Amino acid sequence: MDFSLSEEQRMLKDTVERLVRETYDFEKRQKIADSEEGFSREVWGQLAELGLLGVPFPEDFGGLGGGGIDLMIVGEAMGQGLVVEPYLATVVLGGGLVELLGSDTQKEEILGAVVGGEKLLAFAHGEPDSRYETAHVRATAEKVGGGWKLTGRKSVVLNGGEADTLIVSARVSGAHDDEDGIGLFLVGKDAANLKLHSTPAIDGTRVAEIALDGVEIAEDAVLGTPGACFHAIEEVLARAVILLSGEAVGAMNMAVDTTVEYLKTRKQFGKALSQFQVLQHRAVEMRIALEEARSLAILAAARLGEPRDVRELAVSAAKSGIGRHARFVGEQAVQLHGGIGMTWEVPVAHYTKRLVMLDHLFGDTDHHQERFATLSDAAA
Amino acid sequence: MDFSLSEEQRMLKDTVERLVRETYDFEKRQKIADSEEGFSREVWGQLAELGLLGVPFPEDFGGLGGGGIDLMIVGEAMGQGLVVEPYLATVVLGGGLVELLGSDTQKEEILGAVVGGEKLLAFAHGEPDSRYETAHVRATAEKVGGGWKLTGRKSVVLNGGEADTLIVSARVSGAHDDEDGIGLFLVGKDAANLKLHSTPAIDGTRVAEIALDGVEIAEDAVLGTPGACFHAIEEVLARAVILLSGEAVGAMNMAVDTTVEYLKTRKQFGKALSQFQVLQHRAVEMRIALEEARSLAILAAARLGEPRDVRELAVSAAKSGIGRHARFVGEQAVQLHGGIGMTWEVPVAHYTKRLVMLDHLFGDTDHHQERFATLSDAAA
Amino acid sequence: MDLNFTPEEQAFREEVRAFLQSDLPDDIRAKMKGGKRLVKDDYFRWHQALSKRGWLATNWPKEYGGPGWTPVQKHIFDEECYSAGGPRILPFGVNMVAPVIMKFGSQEQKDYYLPRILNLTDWWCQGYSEPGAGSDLASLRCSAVRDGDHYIVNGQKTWTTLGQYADHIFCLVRTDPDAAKPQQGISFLLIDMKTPGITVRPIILLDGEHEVNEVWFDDVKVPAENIVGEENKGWTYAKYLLTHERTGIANVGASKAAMLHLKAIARDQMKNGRPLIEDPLFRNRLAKVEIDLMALEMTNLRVLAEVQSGGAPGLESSILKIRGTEIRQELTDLARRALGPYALPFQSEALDGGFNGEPVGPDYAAPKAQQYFNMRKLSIYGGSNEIQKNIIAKAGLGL
Amino acid sequence: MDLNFTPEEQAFREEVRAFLQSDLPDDIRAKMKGGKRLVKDDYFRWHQALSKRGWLATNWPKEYGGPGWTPVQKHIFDEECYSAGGPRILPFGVNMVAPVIMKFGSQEQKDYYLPRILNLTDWWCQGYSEPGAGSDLASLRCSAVRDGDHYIVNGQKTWTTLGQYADHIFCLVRTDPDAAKPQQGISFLLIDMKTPGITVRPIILLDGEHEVNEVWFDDVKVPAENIVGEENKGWTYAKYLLTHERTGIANVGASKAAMLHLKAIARDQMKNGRPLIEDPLFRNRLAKVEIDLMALEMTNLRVLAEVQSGGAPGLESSILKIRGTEIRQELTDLARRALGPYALPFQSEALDGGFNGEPVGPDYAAPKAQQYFNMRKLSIYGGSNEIQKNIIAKAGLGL
Repeated sequence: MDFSLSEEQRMLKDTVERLVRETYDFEKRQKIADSEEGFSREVWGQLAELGLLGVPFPEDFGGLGGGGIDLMIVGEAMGQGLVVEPYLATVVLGGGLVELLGSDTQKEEILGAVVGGEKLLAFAHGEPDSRYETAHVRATAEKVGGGWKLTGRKSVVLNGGEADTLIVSARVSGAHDDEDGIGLFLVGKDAANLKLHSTPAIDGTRVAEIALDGVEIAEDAVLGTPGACFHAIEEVLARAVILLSGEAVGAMNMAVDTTVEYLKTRKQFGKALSQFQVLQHRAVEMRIALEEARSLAILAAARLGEPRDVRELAVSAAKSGIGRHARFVGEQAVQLHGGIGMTWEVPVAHYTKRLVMLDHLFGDTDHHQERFATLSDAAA
Repeated sequence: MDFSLSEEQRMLKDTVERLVRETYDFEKRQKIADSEEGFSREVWGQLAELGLLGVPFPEDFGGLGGGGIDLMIVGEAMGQGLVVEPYLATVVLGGGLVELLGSDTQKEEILGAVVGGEKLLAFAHGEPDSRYETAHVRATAEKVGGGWKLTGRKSVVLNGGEADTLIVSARVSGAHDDEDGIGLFLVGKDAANLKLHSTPAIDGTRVAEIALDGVEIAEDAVLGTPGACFHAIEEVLARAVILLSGEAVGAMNMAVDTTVEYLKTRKQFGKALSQFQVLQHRAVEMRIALEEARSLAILAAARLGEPRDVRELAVSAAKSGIGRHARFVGEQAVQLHGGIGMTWEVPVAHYTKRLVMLDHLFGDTDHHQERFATLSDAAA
Repeated sequence: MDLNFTPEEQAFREEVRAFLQSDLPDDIRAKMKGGKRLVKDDYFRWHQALSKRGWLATNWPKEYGGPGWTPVQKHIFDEECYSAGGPRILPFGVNMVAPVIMKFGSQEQKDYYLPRILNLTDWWCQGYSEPGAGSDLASLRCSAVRDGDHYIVNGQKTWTTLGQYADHIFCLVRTDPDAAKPQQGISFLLIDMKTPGITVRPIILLDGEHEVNEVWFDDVKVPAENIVGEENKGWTYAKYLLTHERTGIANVGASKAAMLHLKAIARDQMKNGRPLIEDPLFRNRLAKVEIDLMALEMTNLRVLAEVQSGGAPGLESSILKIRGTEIRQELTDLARRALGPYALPFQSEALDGGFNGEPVGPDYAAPKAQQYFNMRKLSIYGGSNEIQKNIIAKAGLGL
Repeated sequence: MDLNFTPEEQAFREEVRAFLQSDLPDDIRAKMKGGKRLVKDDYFRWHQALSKRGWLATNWPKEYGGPGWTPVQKHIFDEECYSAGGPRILPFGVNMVAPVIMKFGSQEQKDYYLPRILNLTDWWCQGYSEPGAGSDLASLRCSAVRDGDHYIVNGQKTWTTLGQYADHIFCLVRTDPDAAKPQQGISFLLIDMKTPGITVRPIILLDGEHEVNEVWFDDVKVPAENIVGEENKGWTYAKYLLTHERTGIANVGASKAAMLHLKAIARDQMKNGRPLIEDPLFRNRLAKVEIDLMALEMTNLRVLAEVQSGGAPGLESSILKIRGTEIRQELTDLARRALGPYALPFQSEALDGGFNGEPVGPDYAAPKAQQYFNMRKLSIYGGSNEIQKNIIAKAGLGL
């Protein structure tokens, strides 16, 4: 057993933390989140330059060949800075699917452009009534002439509005919730019969609603084997959960530190808040929640390379447990800050929003707790 | 709307509280609980003398004609003194069934003897795998010659070992969990082919396991119409929940008061415990839980006379909510007392045991929460 | 004991319902039901309807124009208003400054201000909190120095709810900086916000909304007759205001309306092919909070009955504040969670009354996450829930 | 980073399993699995088996006869012992007094006591707590007055776990009643319990069991050479003992065994015609505590790795104590609740090894409610969880 980071991982950590620290202070973050595109082309370029857009990809495609721990490291730094760059959508989800399912040509073309920072991707998978079920796909892909025709709706697509290319899931066979029968298709942002409506999310990120009214695409826009894409989807979602777990830990760490600092400086009734035992213990409980979240994040990250059952058990443990802890830390950070914690101008309010809303991505606390129970039964 | 007690209810409250205060101090209670029979014939006689064994029965049968509020009042006093007399088994359950279903002769004979303190009853209803399902009855009653033959097992029967007469539920038709098809039968404690094994319960009360290996009884030992007894059973269980709710409130009140008192007197690190803010707030949370429990007890008590749907919604709200609050108060009472709260010699430990174990009678917090959800859906 | 409402109380409920049916404007009702943003005119029209009916000042004695209701009637009124989609009655004039004026004000102040509150001529806001003095009011620093027949006010107030709509503000100001104890030397001052030197600056809350404000005073000249009661006795009046008429503090009516709305959402949302309300976990969470709400309502009614028969609520006020806010927060939390991914999109413009764009997700989704974050304030303001527990520990348990 | 055990660690695990298979007496294993009462002889035989194998003193350095294990090996050993049904190793001799003697004792004390602990000649108990000084050890009053070459000890100790089995007790005693601070003037004394004047009285816990005792000292003559280290420096040694080797404090092994047992119960119990483990509410409670236990195990392993590479656990010890006890309590709570009505019967005699009467309910039912109540102690002793939070606030967060 070994909990130490490799030399490469330590370097990665230093690199990404420095970048966030130097380019993403709170004021800048707010400006970026409020900007037209909702992210910074400049920072994205720096991420590319430092090789950070290739973290999870094989070196053949310009990547760093990183695993779960590397994703966690990147996530943690992004959580510390509340980074709103489309890393999750482009690198982890989109890039991950191309890496796992793409033809050599697709990988070369798309991953190269992703790593270079020239191409943004998004994974258009969720639907109006799919909630958190991964296999739930009602959108259809129909074979027509030399290609496919996509019809259906896609919901709450992370950075859908910013992407150059959407990876759209659509059903080629089976019932709406079968694991088999799901295909993935590359769709350009300007495709005919595609309607996209982008909105801000409450945590500062961007999401989009997408309507596909018979979008026609060529055969070379098929990713992987239509109907046999579920396992790749599950695997990139595992990576996504690991990135988010790291992000939660980073943001919780900031929320705890900020709160402890606030308690020490703020006075009430002639005493520093830090002298009130009830507030001390609350801060301690936040600190404990952070420690548990960190343990679960490491667990999931370290299990990414293991067989599916081992990996997914850790993924669901992490997503469920961290969802619970993150919400607790977020809510208490505001509570302990009092009125000032409720305002737009202080970072803690935005940490809280991100910490709570993370639970709405890729399955919430309940969803993953139930899934954990099922996976745990199967393992027994 | 009126929350005041009637003149009669105030007198009842005074009477029963005085009796408990004067005859049931902690030391005496412990002796009674540890005695051969597990209750006090002397106190039972006093309860009879004061008319308290007739609280819920019509005046025609020597009762006081009391309703839900009266049962709650009796329960609260019993909770204050941790009374282990077989009131619930004999008066509320057994007597209640006879009152609701008995023929005139049965009512006259049995209720008279119950009110006079000469006869103890028990309701043998639960079975090894019935858990908290009221309609679950696998024991069978078969018509033979001029009577019935009972076969089956009855579990965790309150005061089964102390009862002169058992009221046994057995199925005359239907599937094991049908509401229809349940009959009730009066069985003497010395009946042939009846095996009874009495044990203490962890909260100081007594329970029994009963095996019926073809117990034969005469036709006049039938209570009500065989097969049509479910609604009467549900109604006496509603009364039982009200009594227990009162009992929980009484015991919680004592646990809260004792704990507050202890915090004021006990010193640690040179300060009274009451000066530690974390302990203050914990005591406040206990006090709040008590207040909520009291509200739910009143609600259920006041709804006893209402139509079934209104009554049962309040019953399940009370049993679920109070189960949760009672456990919290019990656990925290021990925690705030520290080591001394863990010992047999102090009352608080026994309040805690009763407060926690109440949840195992007539459906626990979860059972009634689910039932409440169903009843609430139906009401919508 | 009888938990049923009397025939008179039931008749009163019908009267309230009929009024709401006819006099609550439909567009306001629709905004409330849809969780849309209210603007000043919405509040004004609703308050005007109430005022016309004589039901605006439900806590005022009859002599000043109140309806003379019992606490139970007020409870029924609250419940029906929320259930019908009536906005809350803004308390700053009618339920905050007015009782203080009635109890401690001069005859001139009563004659001048009270009718103007009742007929909506004046719109009040509250100047209590200051930066650095949240729940600890006694440490306030905003000063008023006597200069002839005026006070010169300097300093800053904050968390002034809807101060952007107000034309009057009641303030706690420090008139004696050398007082022995921080509670002493404070006065209660009525200030016209059109006076030169007053600046109102918006504070944007974490949900992006402009609900509260900072109010700055820079050599503001306030006529000396605008002081309420005696100079340096303001702390007494402030405490009176804070403890006065807190039976509405449990907010049972609002939570019951939110509970119904939440159940409607849970019936509409699907999880694993079934309505969310049939999902065992969610269903049990709903049941738990519904049971807690029933207990809260009973506790509230018991306190009301106590008040009705002449008692004064003690630690019960704090219990009702704590549990009332916890339950309300839990309801907004469950509403957010019920939405699944659709809690994320934040379409601020969809909350405006006139919005006719394309909604994202189901039509009830837009305000839910925002409301959840906004409602975090409940356990902070009005004396944080931690402070309420201190009060119960001290006053209620003698700890 | 690699969460897998090394091949060497896996081989070690197999070695421990083989030992448990062959050397843990079957009757003891059966008692543990059935939640039965252990008697002195059970502990003795188990400790003897460990002693023979050289695995009793897992924390001792090799020079004194310890096995020289890494923290990870100790963790594996703990986990396997609990999983196989091995009783806990009683810490009083081997893990409490022994480290103090090693660090602060005289050569004579080391030579005399340590081998007798290792070969089970002496059976120790702990004399720390006193009535009126629970988590606040510095306020103790039990006195030792020097009289020639003896100390005369008077006073009382309490919560002495398994003192009824012990022949030696290590005590904190006050040797200087006039010391400036309460922590000063305390000494660490080794006392033979056969010395005249010592009385052991049982304390019955709320579950009816005799697990702890009061120990009374009435003019007890203790040879002066039985003092450890210097007179009046006992507080230092006591603190060393309390902070020494706390990595086992999370009790992950015991909780993992309890988790498995709880799942077995949930598979056996029926609710509404289905196994309880399929009931959505119960199932989610199990999942929650299982996830928490995974997090705890990871945290524990991270601390162990830190210790292994030379670090010292700081606030982590307190975190492990708090979460370890909370999780253990939750597991006993769920076991009680899983039983339904069968948690009520309290058949004390059914917990004796020789019991062959008729069990009430399923065979695993008898000890469950009792264990739940007994485990309430976990959050109280060893520095209550509230005190642990004070420690983290102060030492960990600088509050």
